[in-house]
Amino acid sequence: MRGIGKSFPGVRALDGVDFDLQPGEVHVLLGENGAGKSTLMKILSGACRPDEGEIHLAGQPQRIATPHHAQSLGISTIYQEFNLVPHLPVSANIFLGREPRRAGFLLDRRAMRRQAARALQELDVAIDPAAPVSTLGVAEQQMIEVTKALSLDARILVMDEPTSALTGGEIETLFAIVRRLRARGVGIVYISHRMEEIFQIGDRVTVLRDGRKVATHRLADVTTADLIREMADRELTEHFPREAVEPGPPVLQVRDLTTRTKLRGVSLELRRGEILGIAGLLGAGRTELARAIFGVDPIRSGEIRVHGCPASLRSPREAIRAGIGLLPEDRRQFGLVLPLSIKHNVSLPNTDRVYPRGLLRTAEERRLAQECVTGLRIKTPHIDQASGNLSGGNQQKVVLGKWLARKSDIFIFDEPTRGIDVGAKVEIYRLMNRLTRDGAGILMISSELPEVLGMSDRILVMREGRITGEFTRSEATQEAVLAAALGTTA
Amino acid sequence: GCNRTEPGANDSRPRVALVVKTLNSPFFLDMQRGAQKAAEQLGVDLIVQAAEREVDVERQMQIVENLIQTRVDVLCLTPSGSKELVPVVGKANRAGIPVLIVDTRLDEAAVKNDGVEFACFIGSDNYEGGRIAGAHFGRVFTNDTRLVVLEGIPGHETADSRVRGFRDGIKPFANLHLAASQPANNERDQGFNVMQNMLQAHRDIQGVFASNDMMALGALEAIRAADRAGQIKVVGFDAVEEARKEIAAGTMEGSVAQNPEAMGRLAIENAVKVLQGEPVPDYLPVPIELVTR
Amino acid sequence: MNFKKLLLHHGRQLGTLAGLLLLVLALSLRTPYFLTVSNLLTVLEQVSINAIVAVGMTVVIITAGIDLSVGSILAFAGVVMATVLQKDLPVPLGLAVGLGVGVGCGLLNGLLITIGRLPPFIATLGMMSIARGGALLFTNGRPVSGFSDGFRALATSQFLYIPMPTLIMLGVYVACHLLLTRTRFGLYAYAMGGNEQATHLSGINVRLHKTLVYGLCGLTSAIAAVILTARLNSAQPIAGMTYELDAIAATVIGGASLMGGQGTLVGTLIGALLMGVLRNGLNLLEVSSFLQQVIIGAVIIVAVLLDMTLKQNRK
Amino acid sequence: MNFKKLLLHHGRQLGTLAGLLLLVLALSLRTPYFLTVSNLLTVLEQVSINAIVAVGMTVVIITAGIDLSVGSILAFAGVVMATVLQKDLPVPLGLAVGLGVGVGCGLLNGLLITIGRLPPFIATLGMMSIARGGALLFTNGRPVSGFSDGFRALATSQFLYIPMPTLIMLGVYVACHLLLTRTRFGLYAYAMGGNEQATHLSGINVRLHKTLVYGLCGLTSAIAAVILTARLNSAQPIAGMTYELDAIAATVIGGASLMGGQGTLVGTLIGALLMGVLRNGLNLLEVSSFLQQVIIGAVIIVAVLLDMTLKQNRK
Ligand SMILES: Nc1ncnc2c1ncn2[C@@H]1O[C@H](COP(=O)(O)OP(=O)(O)OP(=O)(O)O)[C@@H](O)[C@H]1O
Ligand SMILES: Nc1ncnc2c1ncn2[C@@H]1O[C@H](COP(=O)(O)OP(=O)(O)OP(=O)(O)O)[C@@H](O)[C@H]1O
Ligand SMILES: [Mg+2]
Ligand SMILES: [Mg+2]
Repeated sequence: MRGIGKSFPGVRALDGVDFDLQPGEVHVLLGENGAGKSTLMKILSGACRPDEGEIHLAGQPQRIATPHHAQSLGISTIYQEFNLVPHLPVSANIFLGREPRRAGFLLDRRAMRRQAARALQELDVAIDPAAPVSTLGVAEQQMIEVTKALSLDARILVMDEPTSALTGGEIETLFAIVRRLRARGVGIVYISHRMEEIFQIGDRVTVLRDGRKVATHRLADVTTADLIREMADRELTEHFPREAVEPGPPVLQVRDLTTRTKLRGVSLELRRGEILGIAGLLGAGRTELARAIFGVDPIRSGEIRVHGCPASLRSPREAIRAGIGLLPEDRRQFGLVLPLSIKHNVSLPNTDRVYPRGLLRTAEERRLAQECVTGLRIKTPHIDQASGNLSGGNQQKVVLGKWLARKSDIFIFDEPTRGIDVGAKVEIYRLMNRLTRDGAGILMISSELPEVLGMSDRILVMREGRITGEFTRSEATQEAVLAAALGTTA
Repeated sequence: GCNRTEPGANDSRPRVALVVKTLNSPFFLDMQRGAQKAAEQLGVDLIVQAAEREVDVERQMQIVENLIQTRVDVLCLTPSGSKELVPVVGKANRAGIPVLIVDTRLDEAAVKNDGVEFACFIGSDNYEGGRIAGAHFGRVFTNDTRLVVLEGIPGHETADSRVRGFRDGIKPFANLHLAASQPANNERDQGFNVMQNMLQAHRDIQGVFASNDMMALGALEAIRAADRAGQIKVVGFDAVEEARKEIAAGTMEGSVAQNPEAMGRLAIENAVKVLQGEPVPDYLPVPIELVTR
Repeated sequence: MNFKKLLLHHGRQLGTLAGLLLLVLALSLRTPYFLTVSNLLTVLEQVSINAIVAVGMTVVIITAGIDLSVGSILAFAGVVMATVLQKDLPVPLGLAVGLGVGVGCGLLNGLLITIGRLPPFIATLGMMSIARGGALLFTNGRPVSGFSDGFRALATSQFLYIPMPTLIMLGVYVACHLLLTRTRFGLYAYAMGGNEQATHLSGINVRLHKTLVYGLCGLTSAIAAVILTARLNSAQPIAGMTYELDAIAATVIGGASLMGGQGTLVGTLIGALLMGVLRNGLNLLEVSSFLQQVIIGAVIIVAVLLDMTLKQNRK
Repeated sequence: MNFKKLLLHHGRQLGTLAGLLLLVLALSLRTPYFLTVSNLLTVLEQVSINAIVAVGMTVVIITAGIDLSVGSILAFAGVVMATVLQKDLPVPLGLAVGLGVGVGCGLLNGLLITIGRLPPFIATLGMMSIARGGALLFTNGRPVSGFSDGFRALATSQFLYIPMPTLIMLGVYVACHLLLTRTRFGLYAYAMGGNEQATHLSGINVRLHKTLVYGLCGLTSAIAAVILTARLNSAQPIAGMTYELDAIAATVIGGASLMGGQGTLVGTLIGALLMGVLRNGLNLLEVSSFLQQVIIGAVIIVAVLLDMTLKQNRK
């Protein structure tokens, strides 16, 4: 790819970027949120047309007009945002556009299901190929995207943050496959914000900043610090800067919480100034716990106390009134109203401030949004940008901003740093420090073990809807937590 | 029918507008034909406009308002609502455009109340037409007979007065019984369906009155489909071409004819008279009759 | 277990089916004329036109579209076909021309939506007006009537006591049900409706398939035109007004969502039957014309409410 | 720069506005009667009823809903109000009752949709039938006519040469524009339409606000009923048929999406004006009523195509 440029209204997303990929290598694309990584790859996969620049494949110049064209050239892509059809079964999603057929035009659903089952099995994923995608969680959806892209048998495989929704086990499986493909001579573009992964899997790395290419290195020649400096153009030090705060009285107590679906007698206590980490594997029920506390899903039995008083939280509205804020794991489905501007999304849970007596105070609205954009370094031309036009990481920051603007004192963060760049991650961690210092309690659900270990004061481990382990910061180790999550004894 | 002329193409020719209820019904097409013939003979520019749907009173009012803007010389109007169009006739009065009312009367009280004026009324009476149809059944059937009625759009004045006339028409005859009266919205396919349904419930019906010919023709097909052709007498309203054919073939009993062609012709003739300052009668009755074989 | 699966997968339809059965039961108790073979066949015959139009509408709605022009296309295809038939040309030629007109208008809708990027509502609203005007201009506003017995047999003949329109309807349903569930075309219809972006990114020619979907909808409207014309022995330029509402209603009562991605023809057929039975029953009960409208509205609401409640409890 | 921003933010409307201006230009060249003050005021007056109904419709469509019952609610509110007015009760009381009926029907729609979980299409389709039947039953099918001059002044009087219906329309637009852009209610409407789940999770009482949106739509229908009744000096139980289509068309031409989350009242007003100007112009040009339909359809398509192309080029 030579001299690729692309502009969106008000944004120069890419500016003369060169990028090359060799067969049999894993080429990492690195950059802050909104640096233009996804856009570059969308151009390669035909989802987006460049304003300028050219693409050569095996020496031949190519104009990639449509995703179909890209696929026929052997380019397979896992997009950052899911591209699944919710009401269709898993199998149809995997084979959409390449369905096994009988007699030329009849769908062979049985073969489709069989092949899907095989493909899923290869990735060690236990998902029913007949289940509609709409019933699956984020991690499962991510695995389906992976399965879909791998089943294409491509020359070039683009993976845009494939692991942001995955936990340890799946990541290992994925890496094993990536290595196998690399050995077979497939060229792989790998985008991730997890630095440790990059060194684990990558051969070369290209760093983008503000739509421009900064440099390309062999990974063997550089250190994390070098890369971060190139990405962010500034020094970033400590990775998990948790400053412990003396925990105060409990702000949130949950006793024997059981739901109709998954939770079985969950009890926990979150104290003032504390970060309580919740670890667990895909489908352990962590998200459900968050939803149940926040009043989204009905509770069958159990009790929730806020600041020591019994609270009945039957709707998010009541939960918010009680001072709880939820950062959901699926930002596009539950976190943001995509067609609305950043400004309006931030105002949404803060209408008591922005709309006192129901009437808009423009200045307050702009101030709040601006605060959030500046404070979280959201990369956007202005606060009136539709949040759907933001890069993935910046969308996540907007969701965060919604709750920060509200002075909640109980936060439930479900995968708070998913898709967030290293620099911003540290900012979020600092922010969590600040929140706890100011007396908030944070329930942090995360699938990134280092994050859980690094940031939590206490760690709960969930498995199959129950709490299966509790560790203090000092006694928690990667092995012990994993063992509790898997149900084996360490 | 497309009969537009360049506005102002020939300033000496008077411009006469005929606004009917709708042009997608044979009745008003016939009226248009009569008007066009007369217009050619008399050398007037004729503008015919109508709403897409017969019940759209407000749209008809808009059309009249728009024509007032083009300052037509005379306006002939078939009001979709006898009261609702009175205000717009007032607007024409104020613009100094003479108005002739065709086919459907304006409501007398409303006219008096608003103090509007029109040169004359040309037409016949829907109520009377319904009554004639009822009386006809009284003559045809002598023993106990059950009849059904297919009504027009519920709440639409024209159709309602026809049905009212029919009910009053059969009242004097003790042997005539109204078995059912159901709406079929003036449409042929609904006439078919509703007739089919009524045949399920009333196997002994001998007569059908439909408040327009479209429903009557639909009912006729339903009767044929039920193999009851010839056993049930159907009387429609409007005497459109197809109905006349059926009547001539003896398959349909009759249809009330209002002679729309004559209405159209008389409208233009009298419009010209009004323009030339000749006196015209207040009421020009167009004979209403039951067409039978 | 198997029953539970049935409930889960066809849940939406079973609810409406329950509503339909309740209605049938109520009518059977209230009037002796309802539950007779001849009346039920009558209902099936009457329902066929709306049900056929609703087939195309269902497919369009599955793709998250809408087609307001079905009634106008029906009228236009009907009058063109009728005019050809009256020229004493062979019946199949007339049929081909009529169906061709329907497909043509439908494809034009599709092109406006895919190439022109018009919202389906606007494109088909425009077509609704254009095709209606076209039908009126073509015939000068007058119906085209009187056809050969051969043609009319399409509506009047029977096979094993079953009226021909009903048989045609069943044929259309079976064919399109297979199309939707067994072919790529069907899968893509659901996929486009569920997530157009994802479908496009999966390398599917969304424009082509969407255009074809509207073509299919034009086709079913034209098939309905054939039956209507044969049934009334007349093609009217004002035929089919408000048919789009009936067709959309049947589709939505049958469980499709206007947001796309969902819907089945089994559901649509049940929806169309519900409306047909209701209208027939109200005629048989001789309910006053004003009250009929209130009852029709109420029954539609109650039927779908019932359905929603059943669905809710199952969850 | 500032112009670019204007284009970005009001892009959709500017396209349609261009279409409207083109149409006005074409009509001005083709007929001397069009570009006169009196004719333009006539258009503004004629457009007011559809434009007012379209206000409520726009808000409903922004929430990803639809309201098919506007025309029937208009009729029902109209006849009830007319009946009260004829009892020689004070005009404000009559107005209050009429508006109350409209709001009531609208809220009922809302409750069916939020509490009953019915798809908006079904709930309002039912209401369309029920309110129509109700209006017919209430009046026995007859129009209610003849009102005091005080009441009729709502349609016939003028202020600074501007007809009262136009003034009322402008008032409704300004008020509802402010409601949509300056109040919490407005923000929630857009949010619910853009992503209902995310809105719910932001602590917003979606049920309450959605119900209110339908109540507002009932209110604007009732306001339109007041003007229509005063204008015709009669309230008809069959008034307002197919008004829902006109209102939806104005809304969608004005840039709203039936998928929700988008739309502005400025756009809707332009959409309503486009349709009103077109109808007026075709009358002035003395186009035959059949051809009118073809042209109306074509212009709607072309206007939005133009708009889409402009939008596309800007990207
Ligand atoms: N459709 C669009 N409209 C307007 N701006 C866009 C659009 N898509 C992307 N952008 C902008 O282009 C820039 C690059 O976005 P891109 O998605 O490529 O970033 P990224 O490097 O993938 O970031 P992340 O790590 O957060 O995923 C961002 O500023 C984004 O806001
Ligand atoms: N809106 C929803 N509707 C239905 N099911 C949901 C919804 N959100 C989550 N789920 C269910 O919850 C599961 C994922 O959340 P869960 O709490 O079980 O896992 P988790 O521990 O959060 O793991 P992860 O988030 O990594 O998938 C999914 O299997 C899905 O079935
Ligand atoms: Mg990205
Ligand atoms: Mg989770």
